[in-house]
Amino acid sequence: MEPYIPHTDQDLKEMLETIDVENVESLFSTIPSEKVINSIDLPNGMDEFNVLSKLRKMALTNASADKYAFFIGGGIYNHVIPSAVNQIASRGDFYTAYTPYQAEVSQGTLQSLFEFQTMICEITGMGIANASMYDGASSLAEAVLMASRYTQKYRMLVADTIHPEYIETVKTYVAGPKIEIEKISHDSDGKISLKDLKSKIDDKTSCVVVQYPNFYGVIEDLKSIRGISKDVILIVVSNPISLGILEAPGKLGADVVVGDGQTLGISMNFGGPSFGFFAIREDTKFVRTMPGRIIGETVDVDGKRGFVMTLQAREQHIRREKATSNICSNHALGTLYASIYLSLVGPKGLKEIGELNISKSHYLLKRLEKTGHFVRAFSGEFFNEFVVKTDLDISKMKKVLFKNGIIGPLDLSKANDSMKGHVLFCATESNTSEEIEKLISVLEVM
Amino acid sequence: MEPYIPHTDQDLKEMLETIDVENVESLFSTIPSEKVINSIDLPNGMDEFNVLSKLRKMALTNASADKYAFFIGGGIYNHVIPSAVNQIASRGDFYTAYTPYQAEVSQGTLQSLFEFQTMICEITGMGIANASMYDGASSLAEAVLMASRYTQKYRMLVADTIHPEYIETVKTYVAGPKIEIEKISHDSDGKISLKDLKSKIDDKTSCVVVQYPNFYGVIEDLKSIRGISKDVILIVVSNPISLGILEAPGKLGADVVVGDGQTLGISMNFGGPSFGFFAIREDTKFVRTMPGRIIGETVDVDGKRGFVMTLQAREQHIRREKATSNICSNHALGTLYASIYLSLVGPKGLKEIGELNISKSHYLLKRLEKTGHFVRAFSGEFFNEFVVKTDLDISKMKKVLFKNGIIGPLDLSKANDSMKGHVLFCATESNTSEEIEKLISVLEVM
Amino acid sequence: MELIFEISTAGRRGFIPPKLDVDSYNLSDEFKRAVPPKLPELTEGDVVRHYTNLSRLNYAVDIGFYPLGSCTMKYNPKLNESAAAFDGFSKIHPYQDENTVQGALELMYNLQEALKIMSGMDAMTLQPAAGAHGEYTGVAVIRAYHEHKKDFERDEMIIPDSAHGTNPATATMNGYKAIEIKSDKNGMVDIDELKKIVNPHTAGIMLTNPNTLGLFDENVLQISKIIHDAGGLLYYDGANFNAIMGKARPGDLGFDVVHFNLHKTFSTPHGMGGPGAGPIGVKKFLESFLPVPTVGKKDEKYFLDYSHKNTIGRVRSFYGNFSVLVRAYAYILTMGGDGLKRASEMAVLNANYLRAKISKTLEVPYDTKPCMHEFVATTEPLLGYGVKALDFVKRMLDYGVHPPTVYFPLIVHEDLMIEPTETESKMTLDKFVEIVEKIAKEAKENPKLLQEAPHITPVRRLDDVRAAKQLILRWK
Amino acid sequence: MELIFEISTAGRRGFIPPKLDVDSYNLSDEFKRAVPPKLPELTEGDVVRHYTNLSRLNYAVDIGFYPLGSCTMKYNPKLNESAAAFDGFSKIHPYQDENTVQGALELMYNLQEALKIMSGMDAMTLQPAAGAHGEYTGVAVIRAYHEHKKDFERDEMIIPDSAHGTNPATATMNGYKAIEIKSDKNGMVDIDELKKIVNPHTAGIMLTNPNTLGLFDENVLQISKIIHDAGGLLYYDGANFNAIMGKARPGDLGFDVVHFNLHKTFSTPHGMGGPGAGPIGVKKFLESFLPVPTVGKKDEKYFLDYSHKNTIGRVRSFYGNFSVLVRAYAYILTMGGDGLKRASEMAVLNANYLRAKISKTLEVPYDTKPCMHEFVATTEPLLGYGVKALDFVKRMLDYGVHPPTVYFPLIVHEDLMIEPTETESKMTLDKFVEIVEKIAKEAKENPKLLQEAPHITPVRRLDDVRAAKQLILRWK
Ligand SMILES: Cc1ncc(COP(=O)(O)O)c(C=O)c1O
Ligand SMILES: Cc1ncc(COP(=O)(O)O)c(C=O)c1O
Repeated sequence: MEPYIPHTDQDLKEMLETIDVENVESLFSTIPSEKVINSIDLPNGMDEFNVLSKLRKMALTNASADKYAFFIGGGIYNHVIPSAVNQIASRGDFYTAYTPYQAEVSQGTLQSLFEFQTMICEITGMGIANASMYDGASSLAEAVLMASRYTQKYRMLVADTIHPEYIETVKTYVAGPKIEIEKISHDSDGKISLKDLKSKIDDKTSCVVVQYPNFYGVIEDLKSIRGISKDVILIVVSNPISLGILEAPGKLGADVVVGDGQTLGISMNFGGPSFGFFAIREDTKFVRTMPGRIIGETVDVDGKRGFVMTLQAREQHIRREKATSNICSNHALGTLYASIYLSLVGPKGLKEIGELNISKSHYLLKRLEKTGHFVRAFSGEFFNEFVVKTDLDISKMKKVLFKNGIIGPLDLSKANDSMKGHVLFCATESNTSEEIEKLISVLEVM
Repeated sequence: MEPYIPHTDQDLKEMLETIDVENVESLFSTIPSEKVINSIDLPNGMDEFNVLSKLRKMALTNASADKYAFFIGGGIYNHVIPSAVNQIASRGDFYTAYTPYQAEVSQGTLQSLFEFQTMICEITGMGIANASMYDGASSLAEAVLMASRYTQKYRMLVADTIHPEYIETVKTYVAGPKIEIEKISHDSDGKISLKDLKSKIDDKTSCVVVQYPNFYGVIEDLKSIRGISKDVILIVVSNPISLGILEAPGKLGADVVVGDGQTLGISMNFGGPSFGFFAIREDTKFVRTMPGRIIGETVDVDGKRGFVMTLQAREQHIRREKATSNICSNHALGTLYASIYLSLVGPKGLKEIGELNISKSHYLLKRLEKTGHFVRAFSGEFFNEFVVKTDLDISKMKKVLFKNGIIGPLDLSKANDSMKGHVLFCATESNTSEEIEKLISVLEVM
Repeated sequence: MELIFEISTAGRRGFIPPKLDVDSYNLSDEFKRAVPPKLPELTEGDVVRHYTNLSRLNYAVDIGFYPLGSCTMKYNPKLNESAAAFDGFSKIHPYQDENTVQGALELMYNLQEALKIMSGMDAMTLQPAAGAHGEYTGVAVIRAYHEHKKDFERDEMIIPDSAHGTNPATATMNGYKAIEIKSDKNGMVDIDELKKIVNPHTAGIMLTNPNTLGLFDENVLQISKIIHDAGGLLYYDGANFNAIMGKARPGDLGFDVVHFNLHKTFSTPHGMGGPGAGPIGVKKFLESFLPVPTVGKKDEKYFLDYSHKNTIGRVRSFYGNFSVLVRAYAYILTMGGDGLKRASEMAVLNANYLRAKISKTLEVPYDTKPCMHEFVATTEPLLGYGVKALDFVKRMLDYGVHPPTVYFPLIVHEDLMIEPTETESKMTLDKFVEIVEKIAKEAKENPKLLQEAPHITPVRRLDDVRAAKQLILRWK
Repeated sequence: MELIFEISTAGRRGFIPPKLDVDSYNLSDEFKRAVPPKLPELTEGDVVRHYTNLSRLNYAVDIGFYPLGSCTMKYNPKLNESAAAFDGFSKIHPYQDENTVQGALELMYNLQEALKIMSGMDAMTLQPAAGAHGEYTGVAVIRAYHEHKKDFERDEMIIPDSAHGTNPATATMNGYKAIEIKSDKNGMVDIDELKKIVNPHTAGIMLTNPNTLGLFDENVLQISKIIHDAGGLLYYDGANFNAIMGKARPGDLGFDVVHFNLHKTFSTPHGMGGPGAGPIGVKKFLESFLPVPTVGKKDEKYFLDYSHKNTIGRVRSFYGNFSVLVRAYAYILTMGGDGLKRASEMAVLNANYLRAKISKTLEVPYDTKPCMHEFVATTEPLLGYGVKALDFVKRMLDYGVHPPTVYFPLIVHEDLMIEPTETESKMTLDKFVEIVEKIAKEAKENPKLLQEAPHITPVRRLDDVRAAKQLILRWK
């Protein structure tokens, strides 16, 4: 404890004198005395060496990607992260700053967020982006609330090809404002049923939500979906790293694009933190219903360019119960990782990484099919993950793979009865051909 | 390669046009054409992911202190390093700067070096310190050259209890200026023989060199040594981390104190880099014969305090063949680690760490003796390492210990016939009692 | 500084992905992106320089004193960063089998337990990603509880006028009407008012205690009784938990739901505005409503517990901001029970010391009793010199300290909300007082100096109005 | 900024060592330190702030253009830092058994091999800790060689007047007389002079090629012949190796000993002035004189080779600056043979481009032939305006770039020695040219602006004379 608390006995004495109290305890006199406690029932403090030893031991019991090959996705992915990303983002000047309330001494934060907003607009093909939300799922939930706020309609349609945890999150969020939620089924190609969608859209519908690529890895046909859902808000959940090769949702008619930014240079971190991104079409009315911080360009008194938080009248600290969201701290640091990542890889790198992912996953599928144990579940085109049906005992298979240094695939059978015997495999640019061969060789002898 | 070289084809074209040459090759026309080569016989460049994979594999074949218990010293030690040390020292603002030739934009470097000089003076008890040398051994070599330069005498005495590699280094360095080197033997307590010293000092002697604590861990009696070596320069090699509890050499009469700074917050790094420190008694004539950069305080044109490299007239870039040394780049980054380390631990921490080391090493000795396999070799007081004679087969013992996750001790038998059957054990504050018990339990059954 | 897009040159690269070592797959044109995104094209060196230079424009806890009220800008220990960076924590996937992540689950379990102990609550979820997210989750639990009891008419959430904006916003998001309750002249919830306000529609009250004035609401037990008697529940906004560790537990004070701001109380870095973590704790009778999963332990094995039968569902994907949790847990281990208590004591001591010193220069309302970890001062008397609180704090930037929070809580005019935290030394506080004194003097002698401040920052006073009018939200 | 000692408060702590978990040992008083060292007493937070703020006063490669001639301030890739930080590299002890550090030895072996290939030398040691240390080692090898041949009268080392100061200083440290040889009007070693100077006392020549004017000495083969015929050896100062990778090899040019500056050519960070690494390579006939140990390989096992029978001994402890070697090796892997060649090409292209542009503003001597990786310009004509080279470069600080080297080499008056390196873009060079043009104009129109520069740096022009007179070398 001591290394963080500076008070010496001498300090204490002088300070108490200044306040004119006898002791520190007396400063707590406003707490009802019958409720005052005197200690916390936790062990005493430990020194750094022993804390780190203890934590290192815990960390070492986890099977991590520096030692295992990961063929698992489903929302979090093992991508290659350039060393420069972590090294720059771990500058205390960034990570020990807070929300840039004082713009004049926060231009580092503000400019980087402004650049981030631009990059998100560029990769999604949208006009306006905010400075981040918590994660992909909560971004989606806020997008759905925004759609109802904007349209004043309280019925939404959600593709059942969306990440199940995203749907669960949305369900929680729509309970308060009582938005009705209806699912759209999918066809055998793994894309949502356009027929089902068409039949369910009505004039009470605020929005349609689809994922691109979807939870099963399949690339939805956004153009046709847009064509059907003319007068509703089309919300697209997307994996940004796929957008180096896939057409931008904004170009295909999305009104809102949200998603999780983990794939842009952020470690898997057991699922968090990453950040949610949130982009809308260019529309100055729409933007006023948007949640979250937004950074804008302006000038200082000398006419010099600078950046500030803007449109704050939407936010909780000003609008309180009428705010567009309750979000306060967002996930700004994650956006810094993403900005550095995207600056390093550039348009060409992002494209190449997309190509690597799609090539590796398709090669993996081909090799899996050859083993005779796996059949492709959906015929639709996919990006870096795909569903296969297997005749193997899934949990046994996973155990054997683990013994051979392999983590994955994701077992879908538990989540959903219709998915019995199905697994979701993922391959990214981090999976070498040796890893794939290793995986196949283990499966071949099962 | 590409991520570090910015030239696009367009750049190239424009630049060649500006220079008015056809191609890049023609810029190399001054190299004798018969000697021009066209390629380097090395593999082509690799991407970051594969470079790091390859290097990680190499690193993983090494038995490192995050997985093994280290009971080995002999010049490099496994100490606890506060996290803050690496995290601050790895700021690019520090480590990608160079020698502060432009003081006005290098005050970070200069002030930290000035503070470092102060800290070295404080722990050694000396008056003046420079801004670092390469390592302990080369510092000592330069100290010896300085002694001859100052005294114009060319005979030196060196204790045979000094680290053998330091002696070897000194031997190399005195060959050029033809300084005669003579060894002082040691007594059964592991300290140098005062009798031998007395008998060998003469009026041609420039300096006497001893180590404190010495290579065998034993604490030399500096006061008596000083008493005998009245008119020569007394050079003391010291381990700075011991000086939290041991009397400062400066207080015991040292004229020069040098040593290796690795113990002050620097990883073992397979032996390098660390840095050498170099301190002398307060003496404005002596300082002008000192090697290395020295930082001094001054003011700017507005009277504001600032720091610069000073006394540069001693140095190679000004004095050339008459310089006090050829040293140019020193090991400034190492001094930053040390400065941060010493600022964190403070006087109390340094004392406690000293006490931990001495207690652990004495406890280890006691436990080793109890096994019946080890007998203390020297009776002199020691700090964190000590020599024992063993009846065990040393290389077999080390192999068994390694299998049990233990590295060490240092086998002294190879270096020196008189040291047959002797090993040097070391224990620091990083060795937990569990590690010691583990070590003992393995030895007990041998 | 130039924007990163403005230093881009077509054709440059900052990172080379691995080479393709399997068959190349040719995506059909119908899916292919037509126009590549206009991302910057730079070398690694360009990128490193750009962000390194940007970072040097920032103020941060690592730079200096940051007494931003309500935000608990305490020092963020470096050992926490070391721990979070361990491969075994940072390179694990949320969907790998439980037996391959026992260490991670153990850490989460231990953290849940520690937070339960500190707060006096019975069950805990680590899922929420920030304080406001915790609020959202907690109020959703309250709503689910009432609805579970078929108590559908409760549609009002009582919130003091001193509350943080996230409280009323949270209520709204959960479908509640936010009912504002006035503070009395001592800055406490007005008990008479409260008695009037409660009714069968009352779902609960959201209370911050110590409140945003830095005062501990002495009537908390009475408030608890009034709300509970009316069938409502008590929500504890734990943003100010740094004031009471080892001194009081919300659970003992009658609260049913509490959120923590790990990034405030438990020293995890604020990351330019997040990520945080906002775990919530609840009393036993609310446990079954918690979002899933929480972390359980059985036969020395840790597991993800999806069994909460009345769960509100999820408020996000996966299990929470794990690497933030690692840091908070490292902090708790380092501080220990004794250290955490001392943290609160010294935080409160610092605030009272600073209040005593500053009250000689600025007006400090509500100063009859000790404050807790923060306090509010006002520059209202300086309005006469044409100096607003904003001017006052902008001038602080010239002196190299970060200003306090301004214009919040709303019930004090021209206020500065000052939270020193326990990691600041007397020396730092004394220097801050000197600066405040200097500026107060300047305000009277040379108000222009403040009105035109800051003068020596990387940019000077920025035009907020223009930003909101001529919306430029991206580079083009 | 305050000194760290000035913010210290007795009793504060920034780090708590582990608790003693064995019997405590009581050191007898005779050994005990009487007065504790006056180290600062601070919290971790104080220390972090102090050094973070200090760091922001520094210019660095990560901040901007750093064309410091002769120092090759190229970009230092971050992947190298990642590699050096691997536990398996950073937490190993030099005395652990060889079989427990095979990866480390393999890396060193591979690096030796790569450097041999690039330089055309036959044997390599990685032991020297910097360039000057490499020089020392190399000249010691030369001395040992002559002495081994009982050739004791060779006591002269020839060194061009354009040489870096470390060259003559090295000669002296090795007991040689440094014999200066003039440069001819083209900046080359004056061959006629050389012929006169060589004699039976000649131990060798130390040559930098390209030399410190950035010019490749076209007579190198002739020089080699003259020296070798006289019984001397050729030492190659490889500080400028960045100019010729994949273009020429010192071994082919007649050099017997060569040192590398890994921190220059191979991108390892300069660390505010080191650590560097200065490996040396020698021809076969000198191998037995190398310091011990080098790294050998036998039956797929790597080992420390102590077998050099005429070894000069050691020049330091252990095996060299290992973690610097890791970075250099990572760089070589990343660049590859093709990339290293391209690095030299682009370094030379950049220098020639910059020279062409700058020659429109400043005088550039020796410009009849292409330069290599750097060039020298002079501000001598500005002396008429009262402007010295020093004034000129101090003004650069106001424009946010690091100045070139000044007043070296000694043979050009008022010179700026400019080395852009290959990692800088045309955009950066063009901006630099603009700055030079602006300052040249200012020099004529408003020389005071330069004489009093810098104006906007953390401190302004510092008083060197005072520093050397009123020696204050430590805080008290
Ligand atoms: C009193 C109070 N409640 C809630 C919050 C919201 O916390 P967060 O920003 O983590 O969402 C804050 C944050 O400033 C606060 O001060
Ligand atoms: C030409 C030349 N030789 C030798 C050296 C010395 O190298 P180091 O500073 O690494 O000792 C330098 C360094 O500046 C140099 O430029």
